Amino acid sequence: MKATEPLQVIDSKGGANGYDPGLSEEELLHCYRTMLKVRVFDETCLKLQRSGRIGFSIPNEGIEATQVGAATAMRKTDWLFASYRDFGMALYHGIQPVDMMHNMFGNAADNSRGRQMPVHFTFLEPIRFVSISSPIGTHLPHAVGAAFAAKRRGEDTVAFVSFGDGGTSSLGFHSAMNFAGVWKAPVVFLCQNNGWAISCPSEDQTASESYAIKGKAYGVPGVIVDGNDLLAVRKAVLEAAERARAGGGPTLIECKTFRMGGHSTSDDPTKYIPKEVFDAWRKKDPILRFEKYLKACGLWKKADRARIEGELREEISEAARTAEAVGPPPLETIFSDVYAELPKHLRAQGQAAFDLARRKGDAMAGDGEFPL
Amino acid sequence: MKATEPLQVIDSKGGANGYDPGLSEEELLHCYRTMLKVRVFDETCLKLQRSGRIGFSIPNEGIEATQVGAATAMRKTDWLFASYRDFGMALYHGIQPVDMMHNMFGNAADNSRGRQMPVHFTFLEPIRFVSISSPIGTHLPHAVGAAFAAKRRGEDTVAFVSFGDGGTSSLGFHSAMNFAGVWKAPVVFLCQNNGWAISCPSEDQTASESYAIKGKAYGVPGVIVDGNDLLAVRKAVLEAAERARAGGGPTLIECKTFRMGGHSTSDDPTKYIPKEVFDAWRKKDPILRFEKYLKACGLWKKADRARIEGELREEISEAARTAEAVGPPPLETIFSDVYAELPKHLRAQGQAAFDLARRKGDAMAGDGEFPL
Amino acid sequence: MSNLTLIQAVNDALHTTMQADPSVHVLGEDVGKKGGVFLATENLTNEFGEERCFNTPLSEDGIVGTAIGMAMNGLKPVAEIQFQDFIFPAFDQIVSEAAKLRYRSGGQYTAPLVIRTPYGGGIRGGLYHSQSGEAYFCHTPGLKVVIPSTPHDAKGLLISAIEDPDPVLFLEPKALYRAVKGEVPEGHYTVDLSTVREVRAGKDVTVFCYGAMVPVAEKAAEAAAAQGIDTRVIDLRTLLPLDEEAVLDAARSTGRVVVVHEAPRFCGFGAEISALIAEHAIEYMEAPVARVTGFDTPFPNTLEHHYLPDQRRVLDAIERVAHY
Amino acid sequence: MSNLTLIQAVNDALHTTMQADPSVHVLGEDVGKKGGVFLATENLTNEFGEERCFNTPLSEDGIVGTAIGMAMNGLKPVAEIQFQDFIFPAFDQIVSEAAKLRYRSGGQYTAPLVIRTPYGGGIRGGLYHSQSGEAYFCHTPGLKVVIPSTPHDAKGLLISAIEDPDPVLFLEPKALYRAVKGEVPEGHYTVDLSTVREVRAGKDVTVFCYGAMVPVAEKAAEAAAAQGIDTRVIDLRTLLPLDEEAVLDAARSTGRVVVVHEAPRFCGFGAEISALIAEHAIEYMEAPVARVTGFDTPFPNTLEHHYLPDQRRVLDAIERVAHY
Ligand SMILES: Cc1ncc(C[n+]2csc(CCOP(=O)(O)OP(=O)(O)O)c2C)c(N)n1
Ligand SMILES: Cc1ncc(C[n+]2csc(CCOP(=O)(O)OP(=O)(O)O)c2C)c(N)n1
Ligand SMILES: [Mg+2]
Ligand SMILES: [Mg+2]
Repeated sequence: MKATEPLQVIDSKGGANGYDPGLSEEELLHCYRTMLKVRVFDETCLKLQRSGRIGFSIPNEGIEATQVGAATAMRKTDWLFASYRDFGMALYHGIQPVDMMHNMFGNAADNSRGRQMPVHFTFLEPIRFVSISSPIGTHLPHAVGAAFAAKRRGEDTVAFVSFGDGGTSSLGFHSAMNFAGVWKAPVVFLCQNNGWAISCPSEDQTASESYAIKGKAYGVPGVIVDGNDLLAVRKAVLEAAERARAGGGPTLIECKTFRMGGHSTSDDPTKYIPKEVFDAWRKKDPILRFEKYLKACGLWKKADRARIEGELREEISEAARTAEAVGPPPLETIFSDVYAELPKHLRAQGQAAFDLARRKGDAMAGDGEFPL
Repeated sequence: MKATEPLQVIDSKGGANGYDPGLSEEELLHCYRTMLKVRVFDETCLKLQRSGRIGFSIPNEGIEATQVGAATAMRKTDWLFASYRDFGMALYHGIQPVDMMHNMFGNAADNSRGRQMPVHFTFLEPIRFVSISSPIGTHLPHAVGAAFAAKRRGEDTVAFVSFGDGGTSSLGFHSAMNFAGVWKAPVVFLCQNNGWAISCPSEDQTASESYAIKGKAYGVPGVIVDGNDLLAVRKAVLEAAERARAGGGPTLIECKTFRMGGHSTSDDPTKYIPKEVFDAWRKKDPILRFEKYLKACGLWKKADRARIEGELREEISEAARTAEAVGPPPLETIFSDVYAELPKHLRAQGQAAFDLARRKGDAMAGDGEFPL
Repeated sequence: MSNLTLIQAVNDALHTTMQADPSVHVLGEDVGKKGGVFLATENLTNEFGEERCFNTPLSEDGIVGTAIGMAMNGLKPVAEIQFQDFIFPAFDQIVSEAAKLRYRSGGQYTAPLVIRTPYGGGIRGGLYHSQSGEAYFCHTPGLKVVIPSTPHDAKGLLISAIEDPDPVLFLEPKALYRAVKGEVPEGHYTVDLSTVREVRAGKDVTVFCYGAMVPVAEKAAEAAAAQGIDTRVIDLRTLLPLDEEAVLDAARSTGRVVVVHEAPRFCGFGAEISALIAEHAIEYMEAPVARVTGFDTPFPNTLEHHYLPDQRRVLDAIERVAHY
Repeated sequence: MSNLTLIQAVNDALHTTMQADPSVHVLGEDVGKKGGVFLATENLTNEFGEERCFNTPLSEDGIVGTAIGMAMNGLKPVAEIQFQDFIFPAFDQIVSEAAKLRYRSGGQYTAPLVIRTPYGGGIRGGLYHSQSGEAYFCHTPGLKVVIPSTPHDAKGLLISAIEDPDPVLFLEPKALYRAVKGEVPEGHYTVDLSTVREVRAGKDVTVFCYGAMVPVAEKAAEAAAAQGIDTRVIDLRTLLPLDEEAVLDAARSTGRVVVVHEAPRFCGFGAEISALIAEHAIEYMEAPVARVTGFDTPFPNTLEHHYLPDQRRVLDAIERVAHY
């Protein structure tokens, strides 16, 4: 890939190069708090996973500014088609850690009723955080369709869709970008380029100069942003969202960043990423970068971080305890929500499962380990 | 789409702007004759279809230079993954009209054994003209894989793959271009941009500036060529092929042209293409354009065309008569070639079909009409 | 009432729902000005504008994928796939997304779209314009699969499909598009999904069939009647969810069964019918459960009339099970 | 002989064929340095170089599509799809291209590739890391579908698949990857495609199964034995082309049959087994043909142990058909 200079706002001293993000003090602090919340949620999940209390989790360390910067450009009436590595966007918009923890534990209170793996959230309120799908790229055309529908109704709603560098090779990327271009659909394509798709580096993924340039194939403007710079992300995403709302069509935004952890709790990245790469990116930590900006604005005192982290640790541990205490979903959740109405054959299958449990005792849970 | 100036060689007076195509007189005349052969083959098929002797055909009028110009850059050892609107490439390399007619009639002598629709040719000799598939775009990744295999063996073979403007929206285009870019595979992507995918114009297909620019998404250089200018097509394709042979990787070539007929014999293009468009393109006839060049080279006398067409009409009518006289494929061809060896269950099904025919008489052919 | 062909009935259903409900949108390759390659969408663009009935890029993945998004956000998309043979690029969207969205989101998000597509042989279309892929989809919980065989059902079932809260794959037997004509009520009416249709009563043998095999089975049943075999013909018409009770009742009523479809035999839809009977009605069976199907090969061109079950083959099976 | 897990046996088969035949190439997501997410391709890049075992872009369509081209041009590609749940973007390439190339070209072009992919539940993978999609592929003439259940078979069948002249889908039961260990001969050997394996002899009931359901069926058979029901267990192992005679012989030998798989029941592979019996061996049946399968729903996460057939459910079915 070419070393294109990405859009940057926050400089090494915490200055914003004259950019006014248009965020209140409260909002700026909310950004900061949300980034820390992502990190604490992550830490907590890692511990829960390592101690066998949940099965799986996805690390976000290093990506927080990409998530939160983008979230600041979204309205509650917008649609968010996120990937599994985006939950900072949900947290920014007020989705509660405990509701996320219900999913991590796959319990009866989970919106997905324990059907999905951990980190596959679904929320309708306070923002339409669309049920996450594991197959890579399939959600991109959904965003285009939802945006098309909004436009047809004359709403100024925008559909945001987030995916990784690997996701650009998927079929959904090709179809979605192409349809969005032709329809001038109000979509913002957020490519979270963290340089790796599990163990595959960008050289294995594409020979293009950048990910943003892929927009050329579809008549969709492309922008490259420093994904560790919260304000740069906000700037680019807000501009794209405003253009989309005004009927100007879609934009592809490539946020250059790096995940400091493994692909998931089942992955050991040191097997395929050189140590130097980690070291280099550690210096670009997005939270420290934003702290500098807050400091320059007079909004940050050193003590704040420890205090906020303390509060968050408490909140999120409490969320985990609450979720863990909720039991598994009841047996009938296997059979419901397949269709709007339960068809006869599913009623019969469910009945048979109940009968058997009564006659022969319950099924026993295995101890499957997740490798990915 | 932007009105980008395409690569042109032959000017309005038949000059070549100093370009030396490196083709002998004999080869130049062979180009001319092949273009006429395509047109005569087409005419003949149209008549056969209209009189109910074959079921279906695909018109090529207007596209002849794209096909034949590209064919001049191919070696017999190369691979050609063609579309249904490319058979001029086959004719240029010596594939016999009668062998094509066997397919048009779906008879016992057809290489596909009457299994495929008309215009779905398959040839191994004298050039690897790979069995045509109806699904759009699926053959593009095959070309990349074949090219990869050739490269792995250290051959300087090139895989040529031809497809339409509509084909660029297919999944195969995205995968193939991306893999070819990453692997620097020796592939030449020939996009025959005739402006329409059945009734869908390019505005419905993509918002990109051109089709060639789609290469940017994959790090694959793109070229736009006047597809009605045989020498321009040759120049671009030969350069791409030479670069590929030398290890320089793939190229995407967009040939701008127009089909003067319907999408197929089942289609009436006047329903969706304005008459003025036809009139404008009629003036750009690729055969007349090449005649001018031949004239300027002193290779063409007016009488030639009528004489050659006369010869070709005779040859191709004779081919049609020959093919029509061959009977349908035998019943066992339904069951063979599913696997290398006939599995037991297919042997049993075939046996049952024979038995039934013996006991109850033969099945009756319907009169299905093809709509597409 | 008007006397319509099956494809006119499809067009009528689209017309009727588009008129009644502004959220209904039709999209697909060539569905606009041209009206679709079979003319199922003829005149819809004229009448309802390019915003309600429009061409898409050549990508079935995109057609279905964007239609899912539209359905999530309040529209009623009716996507056309030009031939069922070309639906496979959209297989992931159908199987992984449309069919599973309600389940995985606990009902928070749903995808009530309709995918219409012509299927089956009889037009000399060879491998890629003749396939019957219903079994690929019927193994997919969350999806509904519907196949009409008469103009009346085509309109009524399609309206039901469009009004259904779940994703429906609507397979149209292209061989019947213009081959059958029948009375079709004007305006709005529905035919319930998940009910079978008794085409012909009979007490000796039951033939289960659907789509273009229905008239074939009917003719075979008539020929059997001439030999004194009284044959019941059941048009399954909604394959998923199947009215299993109706199937088992019919099977039990005659104790002799023939299942007919165009698709290959192995793991075809007919296997499920046989399996249901083997599981729930075997004690009623007085003969083997026969299947008359396409062969386990790709679809040939010149010899398609040998490949497709015809009256001859169905009659032979009826005779076999009747005289077993 | 070495004592290997199933996944080690897969790795051994790849290693053995790559060593013997320079045309064998392994490709897929993360198969290079990382050795695949399950480590099936561990060390192959180290040993044979990046040109023989390499990562691809994240596109299953591209993986299978380019592998077809490689196979057409003399290589022996072994493509890994990371999870069977993610094979659907390649469905068109598999069903429309790999399976039909020989037929449509009259044998002029062929695509002898192998697609390996882990399938099935038991790892808390929810909807998209647990599916058993074999039935989708078994309805596709031109393809072969193979599922091993022991380390010995995994190696021998995979070597056969790689040497086969036709495209083979090789589904690996991920729940057994490390759960079973067994003796595996060193070096080259093959297990014929299209033969079944008798896991256990028995004369009262026959259980047909494959993949991760084999040990479940075995345990249920042992439990049945304790009640005096002598149960024969057949591992089908090559689903397409199926050794139908062996299936029918086994069914006839006991007159009582249970079919077990993880996939949903409706139009699942089990239906074909039932249908074969209903068509060719119904007169031998002394009880209904029972199916024990996943439910007709997407695959759940927390409750997967209820979804997956277990010893309890299989035993219950054995008892039912034995005492019918
Ligand atoms: C269609 C599909 N193929 C493969 C996978 C397995 N898989 C899960 S995540 C992943 C890598 C994704 O990389 P990227 O898009 O860059 O996102 P990141 O995880 O880096 O944020 C892969 C291959 C999948 N989920 N879906
Ligand atoms: C996957 C797929 N979808 C739809 C079709 C039906 N179809 C056949 S040709 C065609 C248009 C192709 O247009 P283009 O690629 O521009 O090629 P042209 O015919 O103009 O040469 C369509 C939609 C198909 N064959 N395959
Ligand atoms: Mg990534
Ligand atoms: Mg075109």
